[in-house]
Amino acid sequence: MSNTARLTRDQIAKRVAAELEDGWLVNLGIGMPTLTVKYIPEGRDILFHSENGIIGMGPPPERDEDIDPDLMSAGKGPVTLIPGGAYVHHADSFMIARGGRLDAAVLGAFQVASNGDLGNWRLPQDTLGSVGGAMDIAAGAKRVFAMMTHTARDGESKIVDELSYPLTTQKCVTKIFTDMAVISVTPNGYVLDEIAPGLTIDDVVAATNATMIIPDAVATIAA
Amino acid sequence: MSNTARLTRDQIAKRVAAELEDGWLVNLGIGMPTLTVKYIPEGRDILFHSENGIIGMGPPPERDEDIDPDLMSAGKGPVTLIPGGAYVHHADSFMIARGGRLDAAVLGAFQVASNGDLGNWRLPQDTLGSVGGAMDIAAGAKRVFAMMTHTARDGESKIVDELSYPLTTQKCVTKIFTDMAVISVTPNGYVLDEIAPGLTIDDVVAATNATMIIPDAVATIAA
Amino acid sequence: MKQKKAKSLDEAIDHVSDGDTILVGGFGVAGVPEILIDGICGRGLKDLTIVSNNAGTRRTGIARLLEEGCVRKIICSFPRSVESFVFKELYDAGKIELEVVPQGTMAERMRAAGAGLGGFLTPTGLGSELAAGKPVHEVDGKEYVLEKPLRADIALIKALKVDPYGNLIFRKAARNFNPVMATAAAFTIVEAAEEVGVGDLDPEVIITPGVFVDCYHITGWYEPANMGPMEASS
Amino acid sequence: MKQKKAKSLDEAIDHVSDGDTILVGGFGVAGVPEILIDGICGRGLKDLTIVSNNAGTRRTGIARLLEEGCVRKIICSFPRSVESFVFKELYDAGKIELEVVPQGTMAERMRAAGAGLGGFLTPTGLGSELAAGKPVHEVDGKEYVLEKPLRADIALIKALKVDPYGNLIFRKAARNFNPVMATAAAFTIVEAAEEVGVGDLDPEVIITPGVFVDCYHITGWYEPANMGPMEASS
Repeated sequence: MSNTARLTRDQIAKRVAAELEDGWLVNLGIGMPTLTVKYIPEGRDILFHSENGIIGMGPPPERDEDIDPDLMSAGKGPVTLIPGGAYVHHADSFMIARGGRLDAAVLGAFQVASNGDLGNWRLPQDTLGSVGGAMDIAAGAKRVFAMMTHTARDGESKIVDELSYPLTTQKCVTKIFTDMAVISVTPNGYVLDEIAPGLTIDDVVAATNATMIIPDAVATIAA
Repeated sequence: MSNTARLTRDQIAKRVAAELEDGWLVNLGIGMPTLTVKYIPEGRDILFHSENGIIGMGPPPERDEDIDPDLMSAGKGPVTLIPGGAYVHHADSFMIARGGRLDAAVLGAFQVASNGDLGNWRLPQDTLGSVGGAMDIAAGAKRVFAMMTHTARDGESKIVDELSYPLTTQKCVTKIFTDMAVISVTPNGYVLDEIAPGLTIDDVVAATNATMIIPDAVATIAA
Repeated sequence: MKQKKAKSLDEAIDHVSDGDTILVGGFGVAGVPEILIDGICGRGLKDLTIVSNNAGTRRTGIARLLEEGCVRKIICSFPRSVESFVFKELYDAGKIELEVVPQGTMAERMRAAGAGLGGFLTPTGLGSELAAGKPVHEVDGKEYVLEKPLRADIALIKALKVDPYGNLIFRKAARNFNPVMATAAAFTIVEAAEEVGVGDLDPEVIITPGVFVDCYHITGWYEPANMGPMEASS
Repeated sequence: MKQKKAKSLDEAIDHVSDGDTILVGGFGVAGVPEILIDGICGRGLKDLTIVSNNAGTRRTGIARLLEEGCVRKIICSFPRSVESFVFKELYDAGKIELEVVPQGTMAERMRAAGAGLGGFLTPTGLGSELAAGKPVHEVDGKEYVLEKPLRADIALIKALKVDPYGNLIFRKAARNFNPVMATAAAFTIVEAAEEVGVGDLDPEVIITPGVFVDCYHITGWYEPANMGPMEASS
């Protein structure tokens, strides 16, 4: 296996985008998850929620002069509002997040455990973390998709049996999308659903420091 | 003492109105308290809150054809909105009430106790009561003025040492305005502040089934 | 886009089932989804729990539901009113359950449900029979009653205008419980006087975002029932 | 009418004192009351507790307050950010206290303060170090963390328009924490770009009713500081 067989960030985003269903309300975490918006299939109607009070967040404005300091995503990038969108204040915005109205949240992750525990707000070696809205969103969304590289820069698996990093939210992750695989988090633990083109199941297993159920048929990610 | 020396409902309302200070936000309970609005002294700016979501409730419309079914008081009477008023939903409206933003609430009462306990939502002999917003408003307002006849129809004092009627809200009443007297509720108990013109202190004491401090000087209500 | 506009009143209310807990918007005559309630009447539903400020007035709306025997329990703040005679008769005959909730607590319990909270601590009702049996917690030297969220299967909402996303605006004090109830139900059904196009509602003035609305029915304008003189009944 | 319009910026911020807890609106560059913060800077105040989403960016606004040594403690959801270098230096040197609060919990704690509640039960943070030491309650089989209200002495709010009653409207996502913070402080100070007359704001679209506003200062329009490229930092 070579690193070149791993998916690019954009390829992961494309795979995540394919997972979002028509009519869903979705929150995209900062960083890689925001790429997802570029790959929503034509004609599929996804409404994006930004926790700073935007319902119906649209893509960045096409012209720089249309950038509006009062219309930024939670990740502080310039965005637009789609027709039919609305603004709410922070407490109302988190009613939506915590109250179960998000069909899915796509969040970056430092670590995911096989019971769905998510660690994404503080690295163990750092004294400071930045939780933002992640704990609320992960606690409230109907589905939490962890979107991340399969391994850290030092090669360590981000997919583990039990979290060793500080916990964000318990038992929330339902599916993991990495540059190597798509893995479901089930009551029986991890299930390997799909692998990246050019990789073998053994490649993925070798990069994964956790027990994983390998079904008879494992699909290839449409990248 | 004769009953004719007792204040009319409008005279009590006039006295209560005099108590409301410039710039206050005030909630008026249903029934007698709503009369108060007629007697606000000219030039005194009082903002009225109605718990069904009206901030800046104005007097009833002058013409019947201006009655708007979507603009009724909590007591279900037609009202108006003053310029500068606003509409909010029920949860926001009770943020105002419970959150301590009401400078005063004027509420009817079945019974008041000398520690300020209020009973105004259910008669002991009735199986059904109707609490409405009284418990929230009485719990949250900075001052609760009880406005009522001094005695029930059977002559029983509504001002008592301890509540025998079902409790609405603990230790909330700060002042009582009746057809016989104005009585403050203090940490030391009741203090007789004012009596109605034509009544003697003894008249009020005789009609009151509670211990009351009688200061050297007791004013006459300006009726 | 998700199709939220119902093809008919019947389609709008098809989601209502026996045993459902139903939030019904409105306060007095303002903001009551009368057309939706009438749509439910006559379907022969059983064992409904109705959450509304009043226990039905005269013989229309919720009172009609009561009279037709559809309702097992009422949760409200103001059951005792001269106009609530249908309820009174059923209650005195032991044919209906009642839970009286202070009005602000009722609104907040529904908001808590909508906000995904497990409850809240309120000073309201402390020491009263309406808080009997509820846990009391002391926070910073003050006592509070722990109240639980009030969730429902269905919310029936009346709005002024709706767009295809389900975004809502209301009219004056007809707003009342409607926006809060819309957040607290698994399925929220709206009747609106008027439908407008996508983008026709100013995003700054939308009171209920469409994410809280599952289905809507357009009624046009109509005069509320029970517009005659009413007993004061907060 | 109560005179809410300040005669000057100085008059507007005269209510701020040593040791105050101050809520500061804004998220990223949007809705930050920069003029009010600058007004407070240089007054030599001490021991302030600042509640805001971030821990100050670059050298303006809250970062300037930090740099001038006015702040004893920061309560925020996102302290770690490349732009928060002033905070980082103070924090690493042990010169400032930090309380990290999940963003939704932060908003809800302020709302609870504004709503007169003693706290609320939230699923957020359960089992994490941000809930360490907080009571956990089980409601209907699910566990929740008990969070307490977050009250303040002062709120600094940025609005688009204000009328003499103090009614406010905001602009787009510059609304963010501002309306919630306005409810949670004993004294709420607003900076608004524009003042309009009584009745000029549609009562249906007022986001913050004037009952939550004690004082306002008109700033006119200005470009937010820190408009350059920022690190992503929800």
